Amino acid sequence: TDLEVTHWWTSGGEAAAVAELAKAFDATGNHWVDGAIAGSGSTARPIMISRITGGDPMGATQFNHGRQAEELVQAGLMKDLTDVATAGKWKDIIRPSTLLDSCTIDGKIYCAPVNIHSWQWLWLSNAAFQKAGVAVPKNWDEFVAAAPALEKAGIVPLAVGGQGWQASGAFNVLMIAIGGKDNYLKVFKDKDAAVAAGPEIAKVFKAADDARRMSKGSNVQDWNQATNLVITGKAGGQIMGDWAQGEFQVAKQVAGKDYTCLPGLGVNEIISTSGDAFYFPLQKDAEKAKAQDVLAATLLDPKTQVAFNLKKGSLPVRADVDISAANDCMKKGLEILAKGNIVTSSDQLASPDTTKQIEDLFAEFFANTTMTPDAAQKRFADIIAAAD
Amino acid sequence: MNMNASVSIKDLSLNFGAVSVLKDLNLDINDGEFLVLLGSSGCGKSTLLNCIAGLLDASEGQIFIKGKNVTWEEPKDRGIGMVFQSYALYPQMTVEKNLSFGLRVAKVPQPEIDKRVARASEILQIQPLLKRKPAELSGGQRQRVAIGRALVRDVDVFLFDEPLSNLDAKLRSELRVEIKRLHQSLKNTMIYVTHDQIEALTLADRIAIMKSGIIQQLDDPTTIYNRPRNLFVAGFIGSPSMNFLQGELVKSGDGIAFTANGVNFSLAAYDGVSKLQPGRKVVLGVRPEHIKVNENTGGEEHDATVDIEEPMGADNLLWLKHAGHTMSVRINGARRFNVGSKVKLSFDMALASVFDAESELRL
Amino acid sequence: MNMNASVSIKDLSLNFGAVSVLKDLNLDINDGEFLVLLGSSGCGKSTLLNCIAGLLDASEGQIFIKGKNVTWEEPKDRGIGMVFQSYALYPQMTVEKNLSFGLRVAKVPQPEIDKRVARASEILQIQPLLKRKPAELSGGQRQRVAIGRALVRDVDVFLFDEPLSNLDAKLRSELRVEIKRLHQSLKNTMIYVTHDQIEALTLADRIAIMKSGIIQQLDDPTTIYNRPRNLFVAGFIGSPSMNFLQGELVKSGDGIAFTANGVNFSLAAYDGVSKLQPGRKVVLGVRPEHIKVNENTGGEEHDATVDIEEPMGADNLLWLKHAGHTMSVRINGARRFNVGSKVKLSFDMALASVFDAESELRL
Amino acid sequence: MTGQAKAGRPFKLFRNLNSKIASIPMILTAMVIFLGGTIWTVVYSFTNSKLLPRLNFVGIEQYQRLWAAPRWVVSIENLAIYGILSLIFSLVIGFMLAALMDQKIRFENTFRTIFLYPFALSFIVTGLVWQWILNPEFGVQAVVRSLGWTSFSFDPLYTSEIVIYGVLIAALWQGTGLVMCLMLAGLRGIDEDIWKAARVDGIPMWRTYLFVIIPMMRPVFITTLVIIASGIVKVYDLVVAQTSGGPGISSEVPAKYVYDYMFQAQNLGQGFAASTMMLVTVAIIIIPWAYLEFGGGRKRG
Amino acid sequence: MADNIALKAVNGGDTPFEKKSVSGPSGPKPRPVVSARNIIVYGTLFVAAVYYLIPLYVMVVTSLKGMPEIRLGNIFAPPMEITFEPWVKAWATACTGLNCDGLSRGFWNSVRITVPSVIVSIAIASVNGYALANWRFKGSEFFFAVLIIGAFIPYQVMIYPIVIILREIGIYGSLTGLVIVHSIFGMPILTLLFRNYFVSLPEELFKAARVDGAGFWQIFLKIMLPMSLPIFVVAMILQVTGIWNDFLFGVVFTRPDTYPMTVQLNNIVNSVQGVKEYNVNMAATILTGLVPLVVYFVSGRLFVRGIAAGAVKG
Ligand SMILES: Nc1ncnc2c1ncn2[C@@H]1O[C@H](COP(=O)(O)OP(=O)(O)OP(=O)(O)O)[C@@H](O)[C@H]1O
Ligand SMILES: Nc1ncnc2c1ncn2[C@@H]1O[C@H](COP(=O)(O)OP(=O)(O)OP(=O)(O)O)[C@@H](O)[C@H]1O
Ligand SMILES: [Mg+2]
Ligand SMILES: [Mg+2]
Repeated sequence: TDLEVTHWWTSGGEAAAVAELAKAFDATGNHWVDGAIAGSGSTARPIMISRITGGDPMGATQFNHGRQAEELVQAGLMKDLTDVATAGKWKDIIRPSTLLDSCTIDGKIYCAPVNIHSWQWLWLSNAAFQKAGVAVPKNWDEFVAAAPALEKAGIVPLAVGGQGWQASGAFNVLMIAIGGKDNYLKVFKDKDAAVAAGPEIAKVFKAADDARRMSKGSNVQDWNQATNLVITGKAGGQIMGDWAQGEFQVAKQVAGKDYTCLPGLGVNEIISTSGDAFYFPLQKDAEKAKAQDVLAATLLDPKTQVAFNLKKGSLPVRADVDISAANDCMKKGLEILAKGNIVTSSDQLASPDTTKQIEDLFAEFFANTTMTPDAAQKRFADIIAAAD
Repeated sequence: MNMNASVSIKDLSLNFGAVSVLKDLNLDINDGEFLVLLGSSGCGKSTLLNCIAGLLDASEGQIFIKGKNVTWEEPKDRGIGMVFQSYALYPQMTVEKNLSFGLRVAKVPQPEIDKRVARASEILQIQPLLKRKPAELSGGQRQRVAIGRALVRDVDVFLFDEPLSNLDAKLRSELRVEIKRLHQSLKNTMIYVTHDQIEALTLADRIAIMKSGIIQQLDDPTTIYNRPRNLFVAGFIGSPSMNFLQGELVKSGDGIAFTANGVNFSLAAYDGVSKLQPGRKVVLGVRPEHIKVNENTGGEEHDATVDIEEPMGADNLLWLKHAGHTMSVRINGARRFNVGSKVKLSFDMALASVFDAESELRL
Repeated sequence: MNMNASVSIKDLSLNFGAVSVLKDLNLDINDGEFLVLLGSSGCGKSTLLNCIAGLLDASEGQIFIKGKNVTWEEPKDRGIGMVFQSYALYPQMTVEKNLSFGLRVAKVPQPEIDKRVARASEILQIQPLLKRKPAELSGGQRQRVAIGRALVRDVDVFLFDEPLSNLDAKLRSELRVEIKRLHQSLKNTMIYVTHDQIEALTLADRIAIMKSGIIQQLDDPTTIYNRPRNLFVAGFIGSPSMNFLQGELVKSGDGIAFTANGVNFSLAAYDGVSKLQPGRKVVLGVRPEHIKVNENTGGEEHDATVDIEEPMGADNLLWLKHAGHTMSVRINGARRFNVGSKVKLSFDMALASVFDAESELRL
Repeated sequence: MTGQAKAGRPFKLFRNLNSKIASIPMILTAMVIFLGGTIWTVVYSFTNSKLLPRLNFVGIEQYQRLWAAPRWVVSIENLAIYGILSLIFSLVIGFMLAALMDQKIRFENTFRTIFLYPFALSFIVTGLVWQWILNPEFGVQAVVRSLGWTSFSFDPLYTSEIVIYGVLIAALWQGTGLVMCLMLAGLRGIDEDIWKAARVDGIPMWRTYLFVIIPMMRPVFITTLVIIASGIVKVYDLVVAQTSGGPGISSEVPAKYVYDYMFQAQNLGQGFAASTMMLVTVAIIIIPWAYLEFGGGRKRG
Repeated sequence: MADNIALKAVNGGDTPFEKKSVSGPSGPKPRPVVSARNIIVYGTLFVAAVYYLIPLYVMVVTSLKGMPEIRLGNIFAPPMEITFEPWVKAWATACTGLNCDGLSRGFWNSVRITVPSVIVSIAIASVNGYALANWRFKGSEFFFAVLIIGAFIPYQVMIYPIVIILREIGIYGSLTGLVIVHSIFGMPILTLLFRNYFVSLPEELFKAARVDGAGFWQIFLKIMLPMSLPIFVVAMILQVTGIWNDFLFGVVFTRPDTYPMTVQLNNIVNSVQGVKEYNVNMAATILTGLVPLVVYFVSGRLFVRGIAAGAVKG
């Protein structure tokens, strides 16, 4: 049966990863109709939502873990996957369990998580530091210290794309690394505005100010263009999720040799576990509904998990798969995951509305050097205070 | 209402929003009559014609054609044909197609269409043009085709809305003759709107003179010309206009006279002399051709000075100063006067008109 | 070239691309003269006027104004004022601003501007309108303002391009008189383009009749009317047109006569009788008012039948059938005939014209 | 009058029936889509609808938040700057080009095609191309620097203060051609005699344009204004393609705010409040104009 | 002609052109080809033309370069080595997600969307304009005013209500739905154009046809339509451009197998595979814009005429 699957995985590494999913699904005798929409989730999501609410749903669609699809589920537009999940023992195999929790509403499971992505990585270009004549930093502070040397060599120390989510993502990373896990949770989980306005978070804003200064001159929009600056040695480093790894792979770079990755910015090795999940809008056609079940099962199939995540540069959602083919960075991530040094990602904790407001704030903060960290923090605290 | 009338209009009123254009208008047009609606621009002539044609809905009142109440009929069902000022030919169709359009729409069988087109184009002598498009025709030819379009529809009543005003003077006078001839041969009822008094005078059996949506006088051309019912009609008809003198009636000898600026004019010859009473404020109207210059008629004579001379070929128009009035006089084109020369005038009072100064009606 | 002429045109030619509109035209206009350029549409009248104004460049030839060669001067430096058919008023300016705009641009001091505007508006009696905008004026008032705009510029030569054709008949005749009066008081040179022969005849000191860019005749109105130089002029002037009869000259007794369709007309009274030779193919032209109906003049009489009658108020126009010709005759409006009635015609040959059939020139 | 003669007045609704039937699509569009959709939007702007519309009224909360949001304020400012400048410049440039084209020039067709072709391209394409030309690394700035003027700086898209002018450059490139066409059509409609009268009066060309011709072209300017203004209010694609609202939020526009908050932030209430504000602004400008132009008993034609 | 003038200018200078027996200025005033006026007029036009042409030039030049050459920098430099590879890639092999057939698929989808949308939207708008101009009824002006105000509503605002409406009538996601959406959003401006145009046609023509017995549709089809070529050209140009270039509706109201070319373009341009392949992007851009461009080049002359006839009369 033909099943249309929409997603926004169109960059080089992503597309290769999707191909694995399609291959696995096609092998079940069904057919994966690819509905890629380029330009990140912000372009694609409105279209997906319109299609679902408009009564012309696709067979399956990608969303991020978190609250993006919450209301669609509540409105009864999504298929209940509990049976498939029970059959596949998802409860037992998926780790961390929070992933499945965010798929669960009123005790029913509505989505199939496919990977774990973590934001907390600093990617560094070894070539750039070599050119600037300084050692490759081991943590954030060293990186900040090395920035002037990089600048002198005509290298942008920190590549940050122009889109708001990249800046706010980087900020969240700094928050865990510098502010610590507890403060992070107080802010995003408990929506504690007092903490958000407090001195601990002020330190984070100080660091963000550094990051802002270092990012001056990275005139790119897309995250992978920013990554490309690192790959080509035009930039020293980039704070970006582990999906950036796919780009390094496509560029045939080798971790440790050509580039260095510092999880938790080398300061605080905790990673957040967000990721992608597939939702299955209710279909009238029984055939299609059956194919949806097949696809859901396929996505969590161990072989698929390995093949997909290797290409994507993300971590599999099940612990029981053999991932020996993974590279250095992935292995680092797996270790941290195994240690349980994890936090729930902010978009699982905060609503898209709050997330968007924070994005707007940091888009402005990173572009507007006249905005003081204090002012930014005040606004940040306001958003947290009003968050739902 | 006259049941024999071809077209009969009963208490017709028409408003555009708050503006009342036609007011309680009544009009009976006889079978085979050529009626001209004459009036200055904006007086509602076209509006009335459009009402008759069914192109405008009356606000009140009724319209009968051949005794049938057509007030709510569609234009095509009224048995009328209409000819427009701008010709209104369908530019993309040949003359033949233009003529037959209405018949084709009405699904008249083709042989019948051919017959009627042939007849109309013969009457109007436009056979050689049948295959041309309107853009390839001269103004006069276009107007002829426009008439033909009404002709083929074999209607009882022809409506013309200033059909000649877009033509130049020469063509206008030619087509005028043709329309007259057409009426003489077809004997249809024709209603003809114009603001050109020459057209009205030459074509009409009867003329209806309109002003602000009201018919001022409905009469045959001669009556209209010689016995205008009121000042408006008198001033409207005739070119150059009738000369008007403001004054008073006085007793003079055993008769009655008109006096203005101290000059007396005997009214003994006036046709309505019996109705005149001394003391009344009146306006005396004399047409330019009813004043004689230096002709020594033996009657009353008045002194005047030539102010401007306008030779117009066959005629010569003199503008004279006479006792504080300016007066125009039409004389033979061969007679010429120098500006400033003194002349003697005699007035033909038998053809003059006297109007009450207040009601403006002819006495 | 006449050095005393106010405007003098020498060998003027003008082509639009391959189309030659004016051909080697020569024209001297006297100081203070009122010259009318008369011709049918498209004959090049406006083109010639625009050349004089400097709005079009001549292809060849020269133009002198007041003895000065202005061929290459800008319009504003030629000492001319121009009045357009469409008025061409600046729509968003008040009448006052319209009048003074040119002066203000030329930086004439304000008191002088006020004086000139006051004078012009007094002459044209538009003082009450000074604060209005053109849209709030009637057609006649607009045309007056347009004239005023030329007036304030204190120019030697006034150019008018069909200034009255957009007005209705009544206004046209009023403004005609005003323009005539204006000329009489200002005594400027005026060049006036029109295709209306009444305007030409009444206004002109001299008329230049044009056809296809060539001046056919340049003469005073009476000469043009009574002694047209060729068939074109004869047919162009006069409404209704001169009656033309194709025929031949024959000997008749000791004199000479014109014969057509077997009917003879004695030419004894013709003014150019000495120039006529028997045997020549000619066209006889007689104006409608030079034919008498049933008047028993004692001279030669011809039988005819009334075909159509067109009463026009002061006059009555008869269309007659006479020996295979159709002929129009103008008689007094009071005399009426029935269609079909037989009448006797007598021709006033002293005022007729005989044209050579080939060269079309008057003999 | 007999009773029979009075009869026959048809039922009012059926007069002009065909016209009414033919206008059904228009009536539906106007009433259901535009009016209905607008009312629907306004109503839901008073709710706290998130991803899906829900009638959960919260008063004017969304509006308070809207006007407290710096991004909205920046969007409004940007729209004002962009709108005013793009109106002025497109009218001025469009008119000047049209005036030049009206000088009986040679190659008129060629020039006209050159000025008009950008209009055939979408805003997406326009945004991309200009993003590229204005890119400091290989666009105009780089080219000028490579020619030796190394201190030359022309970097609108990456400079917050002037980014909106960068957007404006692209918008003018795309839109002035149409304005030029409209103006040209208007100029061609001006009575020749006016020009002649002005020449005889000795009015210099520029003054004739300024004081006579432009005031006469009022209807053309109005039509043009409607077309430009409706485009300005809706500006979205261009900004997305050229800057995505950046750097930071310095080139954000209201339409983008609406879109982002409706679909990305999944806060329909907020998006609807923003669109309501846009509609109110438009209505304040448009309704008096529409009344003057089409209402008020104006005559036909 | 021009030679002639130049000759005179050279000969003459201050002494006017001589012709025997003629003294003083004669004939046309000499106007040198290089006059101040001409410099200003053509100079300005030329500068403007350069501004308008540069982006096209950059697009074309870039699309003919290989990536190494593009990295060298100067976007204005002509290609040293012309390659059509980017074009081939843009058309046939560029990838979005799993589909690697470039724009080619989108092209036909665009055609399938554009043709019926243009036809339907123009058909509806022309009938509207005709009804508004010639067959007014009570309230027609009001509907028209609402329609015109609708022209100012950002599309984004209307997406949600329209999604709901289309869902309710059950045509969401079908071509019919998209055609309707395009007709709706094209309606305000097109109706304005057609209304103004029909108002400018002589009313007497309409009356004559009514007297001849033609009804609403007959007059429209047989009398009005044949006279409306210029305005139809304008409407067609506007609609082809607008619909062909549309992204938002194309992506929201269709499904992947019927995505129009612009969506494909967006996918190609935004699917960054490491470095942006500017040459492919530019080729794709030109390819996408080609259809409206051709329409403009072919009917540009009629466009101005039509605008003169329809748009500028209030
Ligand atoms: N559709 C309309 N709406 C409002 N007023 C109108 C309309 N049509 C005509 N009028 C007004 O009605 C009056 C009469 O118009 P109508 O066209 O009948 O005049 P007319 O006598 O035919 O003039 P003309 O000689 O100029 O054709 C005019 O004052 C005109 O302004
Ligand atoms: N700009 C032009 N280009 C080409 N031909 C022209 C131009 N202007 C006028 N003509 C032609 O020159 C001829 C004379 O035109 P002109 O305007 O002088 O006529 P006119 O006598 O004023 O006619 P009307 O009474 O209609 O105003 C016409 O045949 C016209 O077609
Ligand atoms: Mg009328
Ligand atoms: Mg002329």
